[in-house]
Amino acid sequence: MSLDSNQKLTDEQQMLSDMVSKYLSETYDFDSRRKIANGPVSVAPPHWKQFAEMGWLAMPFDESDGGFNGGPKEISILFEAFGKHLVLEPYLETILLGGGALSFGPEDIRRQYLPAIIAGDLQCAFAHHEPNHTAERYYVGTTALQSKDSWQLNGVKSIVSNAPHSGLLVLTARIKGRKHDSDGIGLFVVDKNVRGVHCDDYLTIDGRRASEITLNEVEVERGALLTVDAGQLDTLLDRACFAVCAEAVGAMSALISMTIDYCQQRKQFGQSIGSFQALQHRMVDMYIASELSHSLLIATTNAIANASDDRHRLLAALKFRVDRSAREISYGAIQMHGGIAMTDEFKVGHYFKRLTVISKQFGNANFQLERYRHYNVHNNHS
Amino acid sequence: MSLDSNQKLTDEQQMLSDMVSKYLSETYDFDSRRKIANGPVSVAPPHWKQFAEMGWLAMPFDESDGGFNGGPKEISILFEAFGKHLVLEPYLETILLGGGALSFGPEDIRRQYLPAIIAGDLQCAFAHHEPNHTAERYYVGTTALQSKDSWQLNGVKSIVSNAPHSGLLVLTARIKGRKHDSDGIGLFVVDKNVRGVHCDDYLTIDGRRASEITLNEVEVERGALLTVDAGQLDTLLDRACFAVCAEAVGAMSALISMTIDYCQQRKQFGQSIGSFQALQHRMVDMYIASELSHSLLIATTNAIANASDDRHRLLAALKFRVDRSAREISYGAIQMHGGIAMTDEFKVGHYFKRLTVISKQFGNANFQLERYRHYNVHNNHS
Amino acid sequence: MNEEEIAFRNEVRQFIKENLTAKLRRAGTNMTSVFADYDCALEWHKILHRKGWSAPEWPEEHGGTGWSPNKQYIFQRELKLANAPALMALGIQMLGPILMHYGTEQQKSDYLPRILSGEDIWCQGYSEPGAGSDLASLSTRAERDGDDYVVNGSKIWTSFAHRANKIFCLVRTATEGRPQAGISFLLADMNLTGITISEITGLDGTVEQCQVFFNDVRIPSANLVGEENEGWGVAKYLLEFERGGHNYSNDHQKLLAKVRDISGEQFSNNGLLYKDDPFFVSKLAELEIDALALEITEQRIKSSDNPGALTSVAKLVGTELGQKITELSVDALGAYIAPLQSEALEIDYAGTVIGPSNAVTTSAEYINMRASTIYGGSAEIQRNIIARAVLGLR
Amino acid sequence: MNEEEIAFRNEVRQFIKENLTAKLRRAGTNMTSVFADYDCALEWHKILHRKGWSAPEWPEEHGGTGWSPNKQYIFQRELKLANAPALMALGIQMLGPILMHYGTEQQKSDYLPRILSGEDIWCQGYSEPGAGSDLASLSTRAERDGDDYVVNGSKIWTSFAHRANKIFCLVRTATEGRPQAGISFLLADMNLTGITISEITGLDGTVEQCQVFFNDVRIPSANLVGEENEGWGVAKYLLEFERGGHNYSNDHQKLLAKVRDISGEQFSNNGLLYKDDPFFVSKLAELEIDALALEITEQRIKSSDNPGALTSVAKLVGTELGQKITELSVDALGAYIAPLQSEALEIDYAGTVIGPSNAVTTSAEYINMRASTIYGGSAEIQRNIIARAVLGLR
Repeated sequence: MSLDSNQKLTDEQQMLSDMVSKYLSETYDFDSRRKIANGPVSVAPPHWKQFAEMGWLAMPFDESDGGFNGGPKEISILFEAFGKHLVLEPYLETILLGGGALSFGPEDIRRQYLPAIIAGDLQCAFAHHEPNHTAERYYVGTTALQSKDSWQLNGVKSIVSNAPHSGLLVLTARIKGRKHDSDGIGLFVVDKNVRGVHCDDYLTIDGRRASEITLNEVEVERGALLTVDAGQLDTLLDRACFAVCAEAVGAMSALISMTIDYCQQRKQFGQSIGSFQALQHRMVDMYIASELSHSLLIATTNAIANASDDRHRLLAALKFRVDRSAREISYGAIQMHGGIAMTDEFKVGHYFKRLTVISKQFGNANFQLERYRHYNVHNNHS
Repeated sequence: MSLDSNQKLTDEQQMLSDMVSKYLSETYDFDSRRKIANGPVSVAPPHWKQFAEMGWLAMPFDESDGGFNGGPKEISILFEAFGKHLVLEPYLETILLGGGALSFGPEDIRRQYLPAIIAGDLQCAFAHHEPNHTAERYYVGTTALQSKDSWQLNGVKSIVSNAPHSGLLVLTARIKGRKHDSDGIGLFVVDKNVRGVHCDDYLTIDGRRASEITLNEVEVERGALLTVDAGQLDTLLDRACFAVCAEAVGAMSALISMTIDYCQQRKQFGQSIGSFQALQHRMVDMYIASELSHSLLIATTNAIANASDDRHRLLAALKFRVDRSAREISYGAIQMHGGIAMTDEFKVGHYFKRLTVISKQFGNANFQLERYRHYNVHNNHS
Repeated sequence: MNEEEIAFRNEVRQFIKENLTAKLRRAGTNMTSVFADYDCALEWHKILHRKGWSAPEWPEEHGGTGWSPNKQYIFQRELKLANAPALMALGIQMLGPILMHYGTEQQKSDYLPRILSGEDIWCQGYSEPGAGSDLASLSTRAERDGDDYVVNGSKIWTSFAHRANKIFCLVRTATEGRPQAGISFLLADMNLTGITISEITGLDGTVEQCQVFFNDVRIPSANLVGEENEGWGVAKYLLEFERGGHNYSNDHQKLLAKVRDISGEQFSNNGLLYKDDPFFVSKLAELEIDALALEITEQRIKSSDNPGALTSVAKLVGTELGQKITELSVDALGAYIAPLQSEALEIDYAGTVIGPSNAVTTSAEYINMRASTIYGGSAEIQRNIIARAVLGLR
Repeated sequence: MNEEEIAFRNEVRQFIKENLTAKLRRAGTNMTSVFADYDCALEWHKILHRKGWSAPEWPEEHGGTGWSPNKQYIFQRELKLANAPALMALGIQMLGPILMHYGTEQQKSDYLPRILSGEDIWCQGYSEPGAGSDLASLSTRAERDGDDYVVNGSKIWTSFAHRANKIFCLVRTATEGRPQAGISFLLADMNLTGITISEITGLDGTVEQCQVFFNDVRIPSANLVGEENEGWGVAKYLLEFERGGHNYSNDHQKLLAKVRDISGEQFSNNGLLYKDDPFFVSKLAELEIDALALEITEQRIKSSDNPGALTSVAKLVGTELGQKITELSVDALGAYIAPLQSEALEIDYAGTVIGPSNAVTTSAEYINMRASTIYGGSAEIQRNIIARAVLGLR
């Protein structure tokens, strides 16, 4: 494994990085973010159109679909910055998951939806989890029954992030097999306003909006089936997993900076609390936890970019380590800030809440450990 | 669970405690101990006869066998003191395991051996573990085949502590059933010098002596079978488990005291290293780990004394916690002492080695966790 | 438990059965911090008071019960396991013992009966903005003016100041000498002119904490507890009670029961219910063993003549273990950590709940539990105390 | 790895195949600390030297190889995985770079070739009794007398002083000012009159460390490296190399391979081989993931222009992770931790081994690994350094 040649950014990547940093630093201060998060359920995050104008929404799409063909490095640049600023805009749901799934569809579907998505006019949600089964990757009890010109969808989807703002749902429904099987899962695109779709909307602890969705005899056309390829579903989920890891790395690095700053400024017993050895050593351990995650992020980015065989194993290792690091860093940051970190008006606790949500998304720690072992054995034999 | 009435020692217990303390403080300093430990394999620990004269060896036996009918409190008084002073004498092997097993035997056997054991003239070893299977409680592949007047024993026993000094072996051999079954295990008493017993003797890291033992067509009389009651085997192993927990609690408390003393005396960078906050907090965590183990020891002692239904669950919890606490406390004590703790001539490292051996004896941490769960479910249902 | 204690436990159970209404039980069930719904806490306080059980640990002469430590422990555990709402604790557990020790006869007769009955609910004006664990650095001034103290300054992390009718607070009456000197302990009505309150929304979206501002507030000098400038001693006495009063093992039992509930409904990544997942049940058993060890330690404290050392240990282990248990419950809860269900926690909520049936509190509980190692002497302060007072390190 | 690197790896493998004898391989396999059997280490040193590979990281002008950092990494890993014995490191990794930077031309030409060839084996006189991590408090005195320094005092934790023929040491040449001032860096023959050695038996029963006594030892002033009284700067430069030179991830791979071996022979309490026990394999995977993260971090260090910060991180994580891996290997080893098998670790041992076949080193390895967070800047010192130098905390 060699990193040297891959750590440098291309000129385009450097420009993207600078632009994202600049925009978010200027517009996305914590108080503005808090106003967005504390708004009513139905109010969507307001920076979406600017994201579109700056070209960010086109980033991961193929040039043939109007995109910029961005790879994992571009995704990680965007998401690390989103993590640093706790960005609420639904890039994950609309672009990576919804848009990503639509990219698997036939050309007429892509033509129909992708331009509106890239322009920031259409938002998506990805409905996959089902009640009590959020830790399994392939559990799908929702059924898709084929009749001559259509599919009928029945089932319940849980914790569908961004659904309240979405016009489109991309959802998983089982075409064949048993509920836990990896094969036989179809990805469908469904207009949220079609008959039989019922949504209960709510706020989430990380300042987003989500829905519980019931599908009751929902009829969609045959073309609504985007793919039934388990490999494509994996690609979609892996990319989302990778993106939230990058987001977490950004959030952790922000938490560490603000904790160090706070401890240097805050005085107790006549000295800055950053001079207490026990706190210093805890900050060091937080820094180490962050650097280890960061290392895995770099290697995973390169492995995905190079389509290396090792990418699955690295991604599993990354997500596992992010979970561990996020706990350690969040807990330490809150403890060292003290009471203020437990208030809604101070930013530290919001990083903690976002990181907590991320650690349960796209495979919890046990899932990743199992997956790491699977691909590790595979690698050792090859 | 109520402790008040059980924490006080009786007059006799107080006397025992004072006597043990006084004897060991006066005679069992670390340098004397080191001379015993570093001697050749065949040299037995020299304090055994004094232990006998002070009546300690008679403690756990029934009055009818010439003992004092001592219960778990007496055992814990002795073993906490043994732990504090890193006593090498084979009380566990000879009295609790060997003598305890013989107590299950018929009267003629008890008459034959127990007086010599109590007088300190005969030592025992308990041969139970078999190669590669030291973590299982009931794994016995050694076979006992009955012919008309005798048993023939065949098999291999591993890490038989104190065997080099023992005239008698008490060993487990399977009379019926499969290798992992709890039922069908016989406890046999075997003269070590009988034909077919082969011993390879060696030193152990905790200053003791042990053997690998091969049993090749060893013939013993019918009366050599002490019991085939799985409950009695459990009693034996549980008592030994309890005793090493008490020993570990004594050793941990000694480690903490010496670490605190050392940190107060030792100066670096112009101040005592005990004034560094990171070390202080680590010592606090060591102290807490020790107190939690101590609490479980008190409750387990009472539960065994009262034959409470909860005693098995408590013993499993105790041994599990002792394992965790012993690691934390040993590692901390070595780290804070620095290089000197890594030398043979300084005592700290020897506590670490003894605690390491204890944590693998009579059920490792995973075994105890499983056992805790078994009895916990049982308790919750009752 | 001896026979008398079993009979006593049955009496407590019978009382709970007859008096703890479904609504009050719900208030207990829905607790996501050390505080229950305020109105329900008051209602339950009055029910207990009618039975003479609102302050069992007080001496009998002041309206306590004279129960043995074991009985008090049984009582607290039965209440907790029955999901009774917690009472507002500051009057009973903190101010009461202080007044008994330092108060004038007038103060005792004025305040103790009203604490016992629940007529007065006290809040604590203690921490100040920017002071954190360094309590002695407080700067709220009280200047003597005739028979009054005139108080100016601000207190923060004052729990339920927006609902309480009384406040006890530490104020600076002199500036010479060490920071600990020159502090006095005062009592005040919350409706005095010049007291204003600013509510603080917590990370879970609810209000439990406040900042309290004092602007030329006149407090009668008769409301001084103990001697002027000797409030630090009073405060330290109070801290002892804050740390020693609580049995964390009761909380842990309740939290562990919730983990078991969730683990019976939620599925792990391997397709098994968490309760059948070997990893999960092992982790749970590890925490149960620590909870058991702490429970025994708390009993050692009760039966000890000199529990000081172990009291700080219990607070430290109790809070850190509570955090680990809620962390495990969130591991089983999985993605259901996300829904913000503040409304579903209200006493009169009748709608549906998202996620496992007994987990509506879990998300907020996990978040709020992070505060337990911060307030009432942070984990760092506890370790400093143990290092100094128990291990003798300097 | 690019094609050139693959070809290079194959060349290294071929060389190892042809030159690493069974006996030398055994010396590597039987290592239970950072040191291999001394005679085997020397033999292997000379074999590498003949190939020009005894100090690959040195500049080519001094006999190094000019390899890229990647190639050096590949070389070290191949050696480690083939169980080559470690060389005595102090000359190559520490004194060599110091002489190149601070040494006179005479010193360079006197010593560097002999380090390279293995003719001189150096030990380090650095720590003193009672000083521990506080290196600057050293008190071994060197007084100028004509062309000599006369040295009196004692050094401790001097690895292999009983075998080495040379020592480099820090001595006090002045007592004014800060402790760091007044220290000088001297070179000496171990056979000088007045040098005596006391061997220190380690916890594992073997001798690797010594105490060295200086009694009126006359060291020529030409053996001073750098300026008089400026040895602290030399020492700090040395520390950089001590910390930065080592790739812990190579050690971890070797340790993890042993854990896997043991887990294929030993049975868990549930009757499964450890390698099939879900708890065990999960714990192993967690450690493998940390080892992987560290391996990548070490590569970031190699490819960074300013690796200072991450170097301390790598040392801290590397040593603490090594401890965790050996702890897990002992969990699988179970009761076989007990047999003391010192003889079985000797190179010419031909008897049987107790316990799993590839675990004869495990017990001693576990014990010795506790030292890794003590020497060369303890874990506490590393955290202090990172706090100050990286996080900017004061």
